[in-house]
Amino acid sequence: MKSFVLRNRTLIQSSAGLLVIFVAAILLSPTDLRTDEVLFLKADNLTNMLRVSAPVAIIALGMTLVILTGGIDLSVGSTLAFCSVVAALGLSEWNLGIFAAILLAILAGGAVGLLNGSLIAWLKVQPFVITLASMIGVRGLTRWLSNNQNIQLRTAGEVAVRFFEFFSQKTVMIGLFVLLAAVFALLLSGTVFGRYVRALGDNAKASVYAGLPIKRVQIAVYTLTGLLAGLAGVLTCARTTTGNPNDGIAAELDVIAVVVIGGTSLAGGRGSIVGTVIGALIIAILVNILGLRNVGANEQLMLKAVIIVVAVVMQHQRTSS
Amino acid sequence: MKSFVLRNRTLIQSSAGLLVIFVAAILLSPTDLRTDEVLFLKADNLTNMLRVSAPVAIIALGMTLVILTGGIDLSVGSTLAFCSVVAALGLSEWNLGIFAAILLAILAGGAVGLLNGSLIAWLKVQPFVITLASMIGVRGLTRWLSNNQNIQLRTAGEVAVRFFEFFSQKTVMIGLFVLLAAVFALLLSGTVFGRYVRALGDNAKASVYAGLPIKRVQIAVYTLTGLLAGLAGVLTCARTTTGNPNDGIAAELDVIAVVVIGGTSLAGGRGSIVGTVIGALIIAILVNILGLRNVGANEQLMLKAVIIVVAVVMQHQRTSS
Amino acid sequence: MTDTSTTSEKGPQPILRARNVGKSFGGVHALRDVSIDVYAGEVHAIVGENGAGKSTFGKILGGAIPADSGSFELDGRTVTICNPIDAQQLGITIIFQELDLFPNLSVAENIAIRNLAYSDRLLVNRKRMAEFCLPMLKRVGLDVDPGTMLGDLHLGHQQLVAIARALSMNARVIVFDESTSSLSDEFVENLFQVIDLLRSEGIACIFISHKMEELFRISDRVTVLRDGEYVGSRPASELPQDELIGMMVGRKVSEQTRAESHAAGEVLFECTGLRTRRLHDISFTLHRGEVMGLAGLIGAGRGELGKALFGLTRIVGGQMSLESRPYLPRSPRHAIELGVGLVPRDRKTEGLMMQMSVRDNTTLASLSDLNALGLIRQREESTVVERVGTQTRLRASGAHAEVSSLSGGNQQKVLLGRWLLVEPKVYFFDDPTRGVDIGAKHDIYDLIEQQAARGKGVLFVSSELPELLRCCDRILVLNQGKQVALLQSDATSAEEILRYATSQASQAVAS
Amino acid sequence: GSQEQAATKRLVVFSQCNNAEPYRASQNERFQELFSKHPDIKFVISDGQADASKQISQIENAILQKPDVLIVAPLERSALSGVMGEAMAAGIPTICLERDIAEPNYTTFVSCDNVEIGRLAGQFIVDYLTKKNGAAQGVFVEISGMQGVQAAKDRHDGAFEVLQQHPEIKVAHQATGNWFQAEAMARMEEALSANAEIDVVYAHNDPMAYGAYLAAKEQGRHEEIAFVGVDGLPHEGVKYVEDGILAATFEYPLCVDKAVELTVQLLADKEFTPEKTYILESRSILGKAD
Ligand SMILES: Nc1ncnc2c1ncn2[C@@H]1O[C@H](COP(=O)(O)OP(=O)(O)OP(=O)(O)O)[C@@H](O)[C@H]1O
Ligand SMILES: Nc1ncnc2c1ncn2[C@@H]1O[C@H](COP(=O)(O)OP(=O)(O)OP(=O)(O)O)[C@@H](O)[C@H]1O
Ligand SMILES: [Mg+2]
Ligand SMILES: [Mg+2]
Repeated sequence: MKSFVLRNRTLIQSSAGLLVIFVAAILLSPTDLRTDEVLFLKADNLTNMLRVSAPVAIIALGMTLVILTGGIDLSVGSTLAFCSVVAALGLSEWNLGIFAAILLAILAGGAVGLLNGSLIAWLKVQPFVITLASMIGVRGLTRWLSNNQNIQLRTAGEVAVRFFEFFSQKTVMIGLFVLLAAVFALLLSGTVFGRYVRALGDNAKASVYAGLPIKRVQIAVYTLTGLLAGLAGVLTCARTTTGNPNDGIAAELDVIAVVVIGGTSLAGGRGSIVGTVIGALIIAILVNILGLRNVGANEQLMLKAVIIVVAVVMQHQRTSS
Repeated sequence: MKSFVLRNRTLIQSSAGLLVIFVAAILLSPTDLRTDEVLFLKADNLTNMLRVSAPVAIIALGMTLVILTGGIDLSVGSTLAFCSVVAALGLSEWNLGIFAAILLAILAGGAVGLLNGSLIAWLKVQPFVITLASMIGVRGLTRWLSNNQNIQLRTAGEVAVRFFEFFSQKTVMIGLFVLLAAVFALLLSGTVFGRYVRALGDNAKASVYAGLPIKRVQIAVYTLTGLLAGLAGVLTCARTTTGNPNDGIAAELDVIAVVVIGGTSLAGGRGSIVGTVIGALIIAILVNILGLRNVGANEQLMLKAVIIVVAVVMQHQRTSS
Repeated sequence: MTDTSTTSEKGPQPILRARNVGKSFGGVHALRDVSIDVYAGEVHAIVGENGAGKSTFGKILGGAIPADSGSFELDGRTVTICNPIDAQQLGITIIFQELDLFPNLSVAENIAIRNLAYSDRLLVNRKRMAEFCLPMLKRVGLDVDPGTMLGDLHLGHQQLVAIARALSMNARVIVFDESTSSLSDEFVENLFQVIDLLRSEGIACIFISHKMEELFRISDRVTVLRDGEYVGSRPASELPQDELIGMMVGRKVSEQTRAESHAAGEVLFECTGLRTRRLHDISFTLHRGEVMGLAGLIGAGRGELGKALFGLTRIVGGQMSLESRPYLPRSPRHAIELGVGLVPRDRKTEGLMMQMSVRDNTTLASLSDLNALGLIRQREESTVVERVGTQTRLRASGAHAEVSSLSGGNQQKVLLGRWLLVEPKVYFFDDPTRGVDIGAKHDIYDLIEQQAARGKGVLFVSSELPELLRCCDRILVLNQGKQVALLQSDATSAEEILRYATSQASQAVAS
Repeated sequence: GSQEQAATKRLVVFSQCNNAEPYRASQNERFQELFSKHPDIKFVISDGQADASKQISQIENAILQKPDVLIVAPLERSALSGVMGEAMAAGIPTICLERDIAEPNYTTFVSCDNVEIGRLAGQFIVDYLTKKNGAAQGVFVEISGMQGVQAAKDRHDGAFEVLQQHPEIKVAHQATGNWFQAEAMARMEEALSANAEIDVVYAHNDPMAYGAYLAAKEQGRHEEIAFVGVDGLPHEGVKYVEDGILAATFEYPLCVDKAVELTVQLLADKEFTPEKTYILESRSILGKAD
């Protein structure tokens, strides 16, 4: 028992952090003037909150693996936009069926990830640089592809309507995230691949000496992240009924913040999917309560900065003590 | 001689890369239809090019030190905007003199850097996280301070006019960069402080055992970078005669790209100021020639991505061979 | 901070007294109530099994970690050591088991860096820095340009730089934590001359090592630790080796002689005219069950040979074959698939994932055996890890313990365990007993013999010649990348090997 | 007393798509100024931070609070249609501000039209060139807003609809300033290097037009070039025109006054049905020369 506590200290304290912020949100929440209900706790509000954070949270699952290998992926925001535009074009201009359009969009994300991973693995260039370049390049590609326009689905026919009506449902968006979180948690903790991911981030050179398939692991984590960014793009497209080439600008930073607040070290080797889920919830609650209290946008930014630091400091004192 | 070549291999090959891109720019440059002059080589164009890239290049000098210590500073874009707005407000609303306004603005940048450095040194939180938070928070602060408006200097009286006329001169902007590059090169290669910077990035643990003043070094590099971002903000303000709270969005990535293309390793410990100057020139020429040829904005982004990768791969094969 | 205490009645005053020092990590007591006196001008050896607490004691002295309890007196005054700077200002310096140097700085900068810290100068004067370093380099017998990047030096040479740096600190107490473990004999001898010099200058040297001959050669007094407790201190001259080992281990370890040979007639591995950038014309055959030693000075190319066999360096010429099939590894992964395993020398950088558990590290290279549709068969994994742990006599708080919390020797055992599970046909052990205690050394010898008995071929690199003579059937001597001798180990001697290893004869051919 | 007042206070929520732009900030300011004259109205602004999903979710949150009137400045045509439909279905009178949405899910739409503004600018440029060069001919430079933003595309399309009818007008340089003055200056410098003669610069907002002016002024070429901007905020574009920096700018109306007027009417009279659309004309702000 004691060793369980010790081993899972990071997680237990992360959960404690989540609990604190949850309680704080309840206390700070405005109440419905008429019914006296706590607005934050209303089912509608909670599910709205989860749905709006789903795309970033989904990408964060893959980013956790990337960061665990000691890498980083700055291209996810651009990839999200790219896949959102591909999905929208597929439905509205290329006349693909729902399934084909989604598949194409997600595969497009996977292709960006595959390219990132391959360049990182084969050229041995720092992931920051490769994914910075693809962040820039994919944004250009996306704008070029969309002809600098928002691709509208609302007026694009029945197939498109069925697509966005289905995928923008709360159960679908939240359900997909829950499902993927479970899959990735298993992937990381129960599989050979997961072990390799951690090993690579812990000691890259020793991984070579241990004969691990390093290139394949690297390619896999970036490709997975690309696929997830693609899915996030599809969901965003459905949710907004639009393929917007400027979607997801700076989303990579939100994603990384979620992962880091969840206790994963940017140095690689240390972290967990559960932590990332907790990180996503912390950020989601934070944004939601600031919105409910109608804090000004600029003040929100300042508060967000403070809370990120506080959350990570709490994380840190844990690991160092 | 041979050892000189070996020791300075990175630089020699960086310079070769610069030469290649310089020659390519000449070949690709449009010519003046009447005089047959190569537009790229016209003195006006070259100095324009240098001036445009001065703010990013100036910040890159500090960022080089930060990255050499194994850190990173994501807040420089926000700090640039912050200081630009402070300078503009100082001149147009707080009725400060030129000197006081500039000083205040640069010190404001230094204060952001000091805060970054202190938090990193004392809380021992990863620089990525602290500076991500301050990137967000300072942007909020800047917008709040400016009330989301562009602060105009044009109509702010004679003092303001003298300010921007002086500081937007090519000689001043380029001269400041050259001067600072020399100072920082000396700082890095000739001073005890410079040794500490390298040592810290090379082996942080050993730096502790060697009794190096690690906290002070960390605080110093971030403060210096903040001061430079402040100066860049002042120059941007003078150049545009406006304090724009949305200036410098994503500038941190440009700055980091310059440093990395200049051969400095994001892992810390390896790199040089001369490299950064070369990196800044490579990017400047690239942007300039794409502009002169009037390549479409989206195509520019795609090309930029490719060239960043190519430049860094050339860098890399060097260091690994 | 200072507090004069009464002078003791008789004998010379100890320069440093540690009183009742205690330290625990979580539940593990690394040190309990340890009191040691160290005198000026003595070489004081601290010995004990892996995990006995030697490094912990050294780190506390050097200020790298704080003690939980106990006190220190320097020249009879009570002092506190809270951090490395305290220690240095008191004149205590430690040369760490894990090097704490700066690979991207020059040799001169590495040596002078602490002095830079104390200088109030702003600018660095390269010339003065070189002048400052050269005498120190000379004292440790290292002949390199002070402007060389440290990372370009061999590990053994880096060790000497660390010592040179300690010397430059004008230390009065220097702790050598297994400084000789990465040095070949000539450098060890060199170091001992340096230590002799220090001793004559009245400097106290605390010398931590697992190598018995060295201990008796250099130390004046020996203190034994066992399981974090003080066992006793004795003058080295009055302590027979058997008794010392008994004190360390708490049991008798029979110093076995030459192991039985298992070499069979069948050729397992063959190497003809192998050339790489640094190896020239290496040819040998390794038979099933044969243990072949690789001897040579630092930089002779033994490690390079391992890299060549393991797909880590480009092969320029020659052929290799394994079980009569051509063998040309593209990468370690490929080498393992073909049946060659390499236990790297530097466990910290090349071997272990320090933040991962004993379990994860042990099975890392053989996960394919535990793989069920991508998932790891957890129960089987636990069994396997337990079995290997017993086999290597690993001492750890459990399979979930983080490897970074193990003592150096036990880390080495985890690494060995990993490779025992891989079961290659040919093993390349690069200095597997480095930093391993005397009991564990014999365990490793036994493990190697067991592998040979099972028909494996073993290549065994060591810088300790007695070890090679004890374990190997034949010994291949390398000198500056060339093969200079292939000796039958029962028909040769340490002197002969050394003669080949140091001969300059081959130099003419080299260049 | 005060509690009763609080209970009877009417709630008006304004969902702004992005606060961090001068135009939007001016809208917010004007709203607050006008509503402050109505102490019985609690007026709340929420910020979509230029992210359609965020704006949707903020409107969803607003619906939970059942405001008496909802005003939306939608970020995207298609994205906000659905959620505004939900607001309507919840019985909340909804005013769509300034940008059209894909379906008429609003009580009333106070509109202004970027394509039309582009046309006005295009026509101004044609007239200017005709006057200057005797015919519709000359060298034209465009500095556009951020690629992929609808406003940039509309302002481009409108202008080119007109310009393309005059093939003698040579489009010499098209660059992107991303709405930023500093970037516009850099791009203008390149345009100046590459083109010895320029007659007109059309920028998609006033700061970029001003940036282009500064770049030209430094090379002493600002006299020969006419600078045309868009937005016409009082302390920005309007001033630039007054000071002779810009030849013209075209007001992008804030739409706020009309929206407040309609809100007050809706609150006062449950029976009031506003018209479906109010189109606010863009004002051309022209320099003295014209
Ligand atoms: N950071 C740590 N966390 C937890 N336990 C530790 C830590 N450092 C050392 N220990 C434990 O303290 C004990 C003493 O370790 P120490 O490194 O001092 O042994 P040692 O005598 O130097 O052994 P070796 O000969 O193998 O180097 C060991 O049981 C080790 O597992
Ligand atoms: N003669 C040399 N030329 C170039 N590099 C060398 C030389 N000797 C040692 N090194 C460096 O030291 C590192 C240590 O390598 P390694 O252990 O493989 O050396 P080695 O020659 O095999 O010595 P040993 O026989 O002691 O194992 C090498 O990778 C290389 O960087
Ligand atoms: Mg030890
Ligand atoms: Mg070797």
